Amino acid sequence: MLMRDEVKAAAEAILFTRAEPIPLEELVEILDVGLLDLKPIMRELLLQYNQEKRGLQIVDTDNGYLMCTRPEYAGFLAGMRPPLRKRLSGAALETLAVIAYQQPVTRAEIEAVRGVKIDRIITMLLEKNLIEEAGHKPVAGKPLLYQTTPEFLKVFGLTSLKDLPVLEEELNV
Amino acid sequence: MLMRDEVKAAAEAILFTRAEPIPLEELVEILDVGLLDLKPIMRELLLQYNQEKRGLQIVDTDNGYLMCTRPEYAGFLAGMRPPLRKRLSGAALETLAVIAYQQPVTRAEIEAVRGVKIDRIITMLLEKNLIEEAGHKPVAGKPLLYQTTPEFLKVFGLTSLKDLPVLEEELNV
Amino acid sequence: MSYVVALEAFHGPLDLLLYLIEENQLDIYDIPIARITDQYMAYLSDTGDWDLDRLGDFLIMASYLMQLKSRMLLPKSPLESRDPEDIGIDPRDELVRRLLSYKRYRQVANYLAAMEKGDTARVFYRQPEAASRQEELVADIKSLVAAYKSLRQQLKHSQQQLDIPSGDVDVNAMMSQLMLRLRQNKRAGMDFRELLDAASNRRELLGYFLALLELLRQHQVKAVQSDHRAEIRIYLRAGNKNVNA
Repeated sequence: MLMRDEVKAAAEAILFTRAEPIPLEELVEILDVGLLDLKPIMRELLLQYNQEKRGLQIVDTDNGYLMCTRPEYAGFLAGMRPPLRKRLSGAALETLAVIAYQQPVTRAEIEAVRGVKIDRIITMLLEKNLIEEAGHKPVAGKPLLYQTTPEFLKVFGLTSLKDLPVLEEELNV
Repeated sequence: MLMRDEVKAAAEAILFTRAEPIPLEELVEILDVGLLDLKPIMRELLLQYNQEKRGLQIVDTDNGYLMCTRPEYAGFLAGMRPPLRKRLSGAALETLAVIAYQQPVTRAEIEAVRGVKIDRIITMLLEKNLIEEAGHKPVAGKPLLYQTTPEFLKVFGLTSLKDLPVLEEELNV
Repeated sequence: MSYVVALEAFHGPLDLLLYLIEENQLDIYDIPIARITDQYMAYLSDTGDWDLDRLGDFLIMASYLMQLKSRMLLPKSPLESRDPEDIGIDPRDELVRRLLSYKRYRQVANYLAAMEKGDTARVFYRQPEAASRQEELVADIKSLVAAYKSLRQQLKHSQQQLDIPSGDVDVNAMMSQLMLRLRQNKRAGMDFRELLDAASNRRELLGYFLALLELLRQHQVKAVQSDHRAEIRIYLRAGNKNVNA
């Protein structure tokens, strides 16, 4: 059985290593502690990270805890990224935008908005792990549904889908 | 110009983002502060990390500062690494061992130690980015030299080559 | 030998030799070459068909061992002293050195394996953010939102223009409409293009075209083109019984 401080330290190590949000339930499993024991420890760790003036933070996202840098220091970090940076094409960005705001959404629904076939773009977005399959829509033909991934949040610097800006006007077309 | 606390926070964010050791000189450049100003700030950051009982540490390696987990928590982290990585064969590990201790080293020198041809293993290790070419040995035939990569340190949980255990006995037969 | 381990299990000839030495609890500094050579050869002859590349490495060691064995059998030259300081001339020295060196690295390999698995205390680096460091995706939320907004705008416009008609297109009604328009300017007739402009969607377009073909077939109208690049003009046919109706 781990001491309270050890649990906190181990949780910190786990959050550091993992570049994606990690659900509380998974932490419970890895650390082999009770959920009720872990919750206050995590609260303490979060406070510790988020009170002080430091370069890192721990965010409690929909998908779990995520250790990441504070936005204030983005400027320094952008400069040291590896040189081979790829931008998404306009077509890919549009497709991703539709998926982000309308998820889960079928290929046909995206094509209806964009007015073009998007087979290749869907494949590319799946390969880049920006979107993933999200089951089948219960309509004729049972088309596949797509949704964005945690990787999508990471690439766009969001901590959760709630961070997506609310559109000025929800269009009622 | 950044405040002292901001420099420290930014350095922390940089160490976090960079999954490899980062030299002091590079930090100086990214943060745009003087070397003499940065040194005590880094010392403070290291103290802060390394005094407290926590899951992370900052190590001052030959190649620069490295933020990594504390060895005590290896048990929790071993299980949650990406499953994609295939375990290295015994033959591959032996080859890596020779390269790690004798680098830079030629293929023939490794073959002499292991007593087997290693063409395929060298190719595989190069592909996995565990070793890299390190110029040519200035002898007849100018054979290629090989050395380990930062990825090698990462995979085996070493902060620098100095972490490799000292070989039991230096042989004088 | 009590049991045999397949040759494939060994990483190379030195691995096999070390195994034989350990199995027989031999002193690595005083290897009975004749015995070890025989055992080594037995392993090789037990081996079925496998990778010739690898077998080659084992055969090289076999010939080395045979040579060593024959050298051991030769009587010592009288010049050789029995002084223990001179053990450096033992023909086995080279083999011992290689075995010990290899053994060290085999131990390191085991250490590395344990480190990789996380069985020993080790540090962990942070996982790289992107799947591959070589190709990092950069994007910002502003461009994503902008893309979505402009799409919605486009959609709004295009939906206004391309409202899909609910009912079927009535070709008969279109024939009547066409006749009406042609009667209104019977001398001048009308351009084929004007006809197309009247359509507000593809189905209507098709309807007008079918209506025109039908009217042509019924000889109610005629289509005239002065040359192949000129506009096609459509006129009411003279003598059409409805002309002056």
